[in-house]
Amino acid sequence: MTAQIDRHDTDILILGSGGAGLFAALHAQQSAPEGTKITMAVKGLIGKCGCTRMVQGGYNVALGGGDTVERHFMDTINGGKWLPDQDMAWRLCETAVERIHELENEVGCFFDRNSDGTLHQKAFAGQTADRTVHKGDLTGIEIINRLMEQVLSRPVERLQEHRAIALVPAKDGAGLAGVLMIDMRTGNFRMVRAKAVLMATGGGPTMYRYHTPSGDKTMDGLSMALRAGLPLRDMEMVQFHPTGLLAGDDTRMTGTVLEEGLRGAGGILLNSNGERFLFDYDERGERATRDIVSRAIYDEMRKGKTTPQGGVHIAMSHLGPETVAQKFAGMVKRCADCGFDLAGGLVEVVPTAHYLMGGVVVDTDTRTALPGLYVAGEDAGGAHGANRLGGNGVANSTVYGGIAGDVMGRDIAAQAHLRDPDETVIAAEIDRAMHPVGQRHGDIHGLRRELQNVMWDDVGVIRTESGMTGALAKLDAIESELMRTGIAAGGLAFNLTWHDWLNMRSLVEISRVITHAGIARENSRGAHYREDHPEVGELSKSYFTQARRQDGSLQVTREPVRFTIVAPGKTILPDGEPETLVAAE
Amino acid sequence: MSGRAGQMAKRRIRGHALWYAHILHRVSGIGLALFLPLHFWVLSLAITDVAALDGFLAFADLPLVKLSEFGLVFLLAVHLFGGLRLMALEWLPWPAPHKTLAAGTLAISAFLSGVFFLQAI
Amino acid sequence: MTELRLYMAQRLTALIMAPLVIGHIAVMIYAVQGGLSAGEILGRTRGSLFWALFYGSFVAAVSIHATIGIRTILSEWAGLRGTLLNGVCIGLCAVLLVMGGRAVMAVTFA
Amino acid sequence: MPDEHRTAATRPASNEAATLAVYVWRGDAGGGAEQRFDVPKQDSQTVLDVVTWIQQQADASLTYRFACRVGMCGSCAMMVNDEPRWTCRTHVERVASDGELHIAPLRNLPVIKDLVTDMDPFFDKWVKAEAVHHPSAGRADGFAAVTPDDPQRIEASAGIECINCAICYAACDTVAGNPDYLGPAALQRAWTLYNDSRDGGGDAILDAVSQSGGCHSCHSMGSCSHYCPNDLDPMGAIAGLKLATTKRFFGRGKGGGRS
Ligand SMILES: Cc1cc2nc3c(=O)[nH]c(=O)nc-3n(C[C@H](O)[C@H](O)[C@H](O)COP(=O)(O)OP(=O)(O)OC[C@H]3O[C@@H](n4cnc5c(N)ncnc54)[C@H](O)[C@@H]3O)c2cc1C
Ligand code: HEM
Ligand code: SF4
Ligand code: F3S
Ligand code: FES
Repeated sequence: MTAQIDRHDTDILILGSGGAGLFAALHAQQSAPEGTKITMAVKGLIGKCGCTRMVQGGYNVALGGGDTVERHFMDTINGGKWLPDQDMAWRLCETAVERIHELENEVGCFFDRNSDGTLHQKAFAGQTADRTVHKGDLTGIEIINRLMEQVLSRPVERLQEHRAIALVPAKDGAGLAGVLMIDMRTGNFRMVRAKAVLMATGGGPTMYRYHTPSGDKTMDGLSMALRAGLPLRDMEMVQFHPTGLLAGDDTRMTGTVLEEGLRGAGGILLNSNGERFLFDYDERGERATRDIVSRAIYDEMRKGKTTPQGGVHIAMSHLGPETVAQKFAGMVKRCADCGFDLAGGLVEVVPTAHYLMGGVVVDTDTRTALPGLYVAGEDAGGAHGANRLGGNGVANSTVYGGIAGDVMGRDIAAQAHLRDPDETVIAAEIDRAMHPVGQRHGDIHGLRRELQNVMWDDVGVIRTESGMTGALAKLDAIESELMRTGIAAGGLAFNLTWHDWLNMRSLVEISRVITHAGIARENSRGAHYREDHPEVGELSKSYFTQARRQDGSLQVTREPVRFTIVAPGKTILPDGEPETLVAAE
Repeated sequence: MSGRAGQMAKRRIRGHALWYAHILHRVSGIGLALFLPLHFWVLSLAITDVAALDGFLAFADLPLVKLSEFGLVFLLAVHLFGGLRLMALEWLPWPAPHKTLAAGTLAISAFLSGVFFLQAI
Repeated sequence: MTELRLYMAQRLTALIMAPLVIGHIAVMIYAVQGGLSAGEILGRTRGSLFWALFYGSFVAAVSIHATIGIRTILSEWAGLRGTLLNGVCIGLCAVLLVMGGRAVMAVTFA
Repeated sequence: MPDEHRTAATRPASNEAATLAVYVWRGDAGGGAEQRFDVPKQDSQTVLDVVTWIQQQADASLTYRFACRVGMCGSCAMMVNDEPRWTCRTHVERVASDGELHIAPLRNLPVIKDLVTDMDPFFDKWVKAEAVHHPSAGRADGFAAVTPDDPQRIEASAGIECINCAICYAACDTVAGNPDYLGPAALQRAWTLYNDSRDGGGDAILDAVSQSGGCHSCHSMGSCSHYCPNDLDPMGAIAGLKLATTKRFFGRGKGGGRS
């Protein structure tokens, strides 16, 4: 089958329209020379896909009142179990201050206020100050809608429902020439050349049976980066949110987040015997951190003390159904829409894969090892280390998206010409994407389930070497089966099943990286818990994993963490600073 | 028309009080606009021919015509109060109990035209 | 004419008509009590400046008001746009004005 | 009756298991027709799940759109039994009448394929309504002090959580009849900004919503507010704009002088 391919040129190409992509577009507009063409290509509709939109809790930024950038930084390093790239973490905390002012004053976000008119901030778990700026519990909608308006009202070229499938290097090896994509609506391929490309496709650990991210996120970016030979770091670090809705395998609602605040407000978790089990695991009970609660639930599930669908129950009704209905109106309504009574009854929950801390290795200017390619947001690794603090995700994507826009805008000034793409790569990538076309139609969906089960069972909340080694073999089997599986005949125009296949391809590829990285880390830090290596390991000898594809095979190395700002056990807070500024409840 | 989906517009969307109020207002407006020229024409007969006008008014005494006249007053009343309701909704900063207002409109109109009808027979 | 002006004109004429219509309905209810006759109607209105102004302003207002209303409906329901729409509406307004004017003349002066 | 389903629903093995008769509109910009699918009923099943089941189990060529699956992104709206709804948060049980579902692409937008519409016109109008923040301060400035109980803030907050799902846009007959009409969502956003004391575009907003197809085209038919899945009130917001433009028309409330 011969594929049709359109050619398209631009100056700055942005992949993805989450917090990172949209901010990059705005900043590129501000910093690039007059007449620069900016193009945004996105798998869904601009602003209406990705996870930034789904942010509930809010945005971490130190805005005084005792809180400082230093404190935010120390929380980030401590939360990340000393694995973060400290320069990235620092720049994140530092720039967040400017970014939040920009969001509020220039982009138009209208964050919640205190009664005196100042910005309201609350403390997410793991923070030592009231730091999280928010708009109710729909912060992401406010941030993305406002960013989206700004971008839509500017002359940014839109390539919507365009799926990037490959980073195409220059023929002469001088860097990145552009990106190959599929115009999903027509099914045609489109090669877009650009002087600078930002990859902001937002990772998304959706290869787990239970997961929170939006459906468009399937690790395409990281898979492209891997194939382009770029190193990925911290890939074993998959964050699980403890309370995903569990409504059965047949509904897309399963896995979606039930807000953290439910536990904070006194919600309790019960196993099938109706026992409150969390105090067996941590003295803070339900208020323990995400990783601990997730592991406790997972352990309870392994012991077979599960509710009908295989999770545990969350109960709120003892707080008074009316109170709950009032305080968590959004959550209660969401549950009710789906047929659950959160305020007065029991709702089944399960830990759910939420965020990938790992990503492409970048510098603090978002540059990668491939000239012309920039990476920001959840696709980039380094800022969070072993664990992302609630509220640091959207700060990260907006901070570094903006930086990427600035840097690209400046960098392209020095680059007169577009690079010529390596046509052999284009041809190979088209073949790769067209692989299922014309093959006998098979059960892609069933394969995705299999993948999700393998990852959940063997590379999930609690891991062991034997489990993960076994998983590698299963992943190989799934991949071979995928390669034998075709998509239904018929046109390629808006053929979702074709994209399901491509999603699977990316997911399997990155699942393998996660698993290898998980095997390589022989200790337990943050989100990564090895039952066979439960110890944290010596902090001063902390290493991060780095995976890359070389000569067709995956290599994982351990790289020493460089403590460029603060060494383990030390702090940059002034002497005598209290450990926490958050009033005990 | 914007695409095929436009053709799939069906009745369901319209089953609520405010939509009925809107459509009633529109239909009454059309009705009045159609009746108006007729009404003017009848009155202009007065210039030329008082007898013809009288004939017409006698004709207007027939029950059927009475009924249609009642309809007309009803339309006028419906449209009047519907219009006042709209302007109140748009210009008065009420915390709008819109549906009550819509229903009230209809009630007043029915009452008024009822009175008219009773008087007429 | 801008949409805003049309809107304002329609609302203002409606406001003008509101008391007139209420007055008119009241008169009608009163008048039909004995059955209408041409003589009765004309006896009441002929030579009366009050009624001339009353019905005159009604005619002026309603011509504008109804034309704007019909204009909206023609555009939304019949897809009329641009010059055609405007032409039809100017015509309609003229017809209403002329016919209405004649009617007012008939009942008040002639 | 629901209990009967409940016992049988979890995994229907036989023909007797409960099924839904689902009629899905198939086609593209050139036209199309309904196609019937029999879909097994489940306890927890949204309309989006029904559509997903069809694509995954019955007809792999079916096209639809979704992203967040929890009512945040506003990309899954469709006509369900002739009413516009967010499908990811519409439980089948609540809408299936006599075990039947009719699912069609969102009204008032051009169809791309099957259940997917082109939302560009909706967003183009959003921009046209000046529904984009007009900064009055920059990143170097502090935050505007706005108290939560400030009446303007309350008015601005009322519509701020719009997810631009275009359900109101689909519900509105004026949109259907008037291609210029900016529609409830864009106008509501304009009203939100008009009340946002930090926004510097008061006059630009009133100009934009006074153009042809602006707020004065609205007939207050209220379908927008009736169907908004987030219980917002675009009709009320549009009424606010009508009043503001009226005030300005009569020379009051000009410039920064907002209601
Ligand atoms: C339910 C939920 C709640 C969260 N709550 C919080 C919170 O309270 N605080 C916080 O800080 N963080 C939170 N996060 C994390 C936060 O959302 C992310 O860290 C952050 O938004 C990621 O931004 P991004 O721009 O990198 O990616 P995204 O916002 O996910 O955007 C990715 C974009 O890339 C596009 N894309 C994907 N693949 C391709 C492709 N192949 N071609 C073209 N485009 C592609 C997508 O369609 C999308 O537009 C939450 C996440 C979830 C899922
Ligand atoms: C008596 C006082 C009247 C009042 C208060 C009034 C009020 C209104 C208002 C506010 C509208 C705008 C409706 C909208 O935008 O949806 C309107 C529309 C209309 N009016 Fe009147 N009106 C009156 C009398 C009349 C009369 C006597 C006629 C006919 C001759 C008439 C014909 C119309 C028509 C055709 C419309 C258009 C309806 C639509 O757009 O749906 N009105 N009226
Ligand atoms: S106002 Fe409501 S229905 Fe309309 S787009 Fe916004 S959220 Fe959707
Ligand atoms: S449905 Fe339409 S007409 Fe106005 S009140 Fe809502 S926008
Ligand atoms: S899928 Fe996002 S609102 Fe339904």
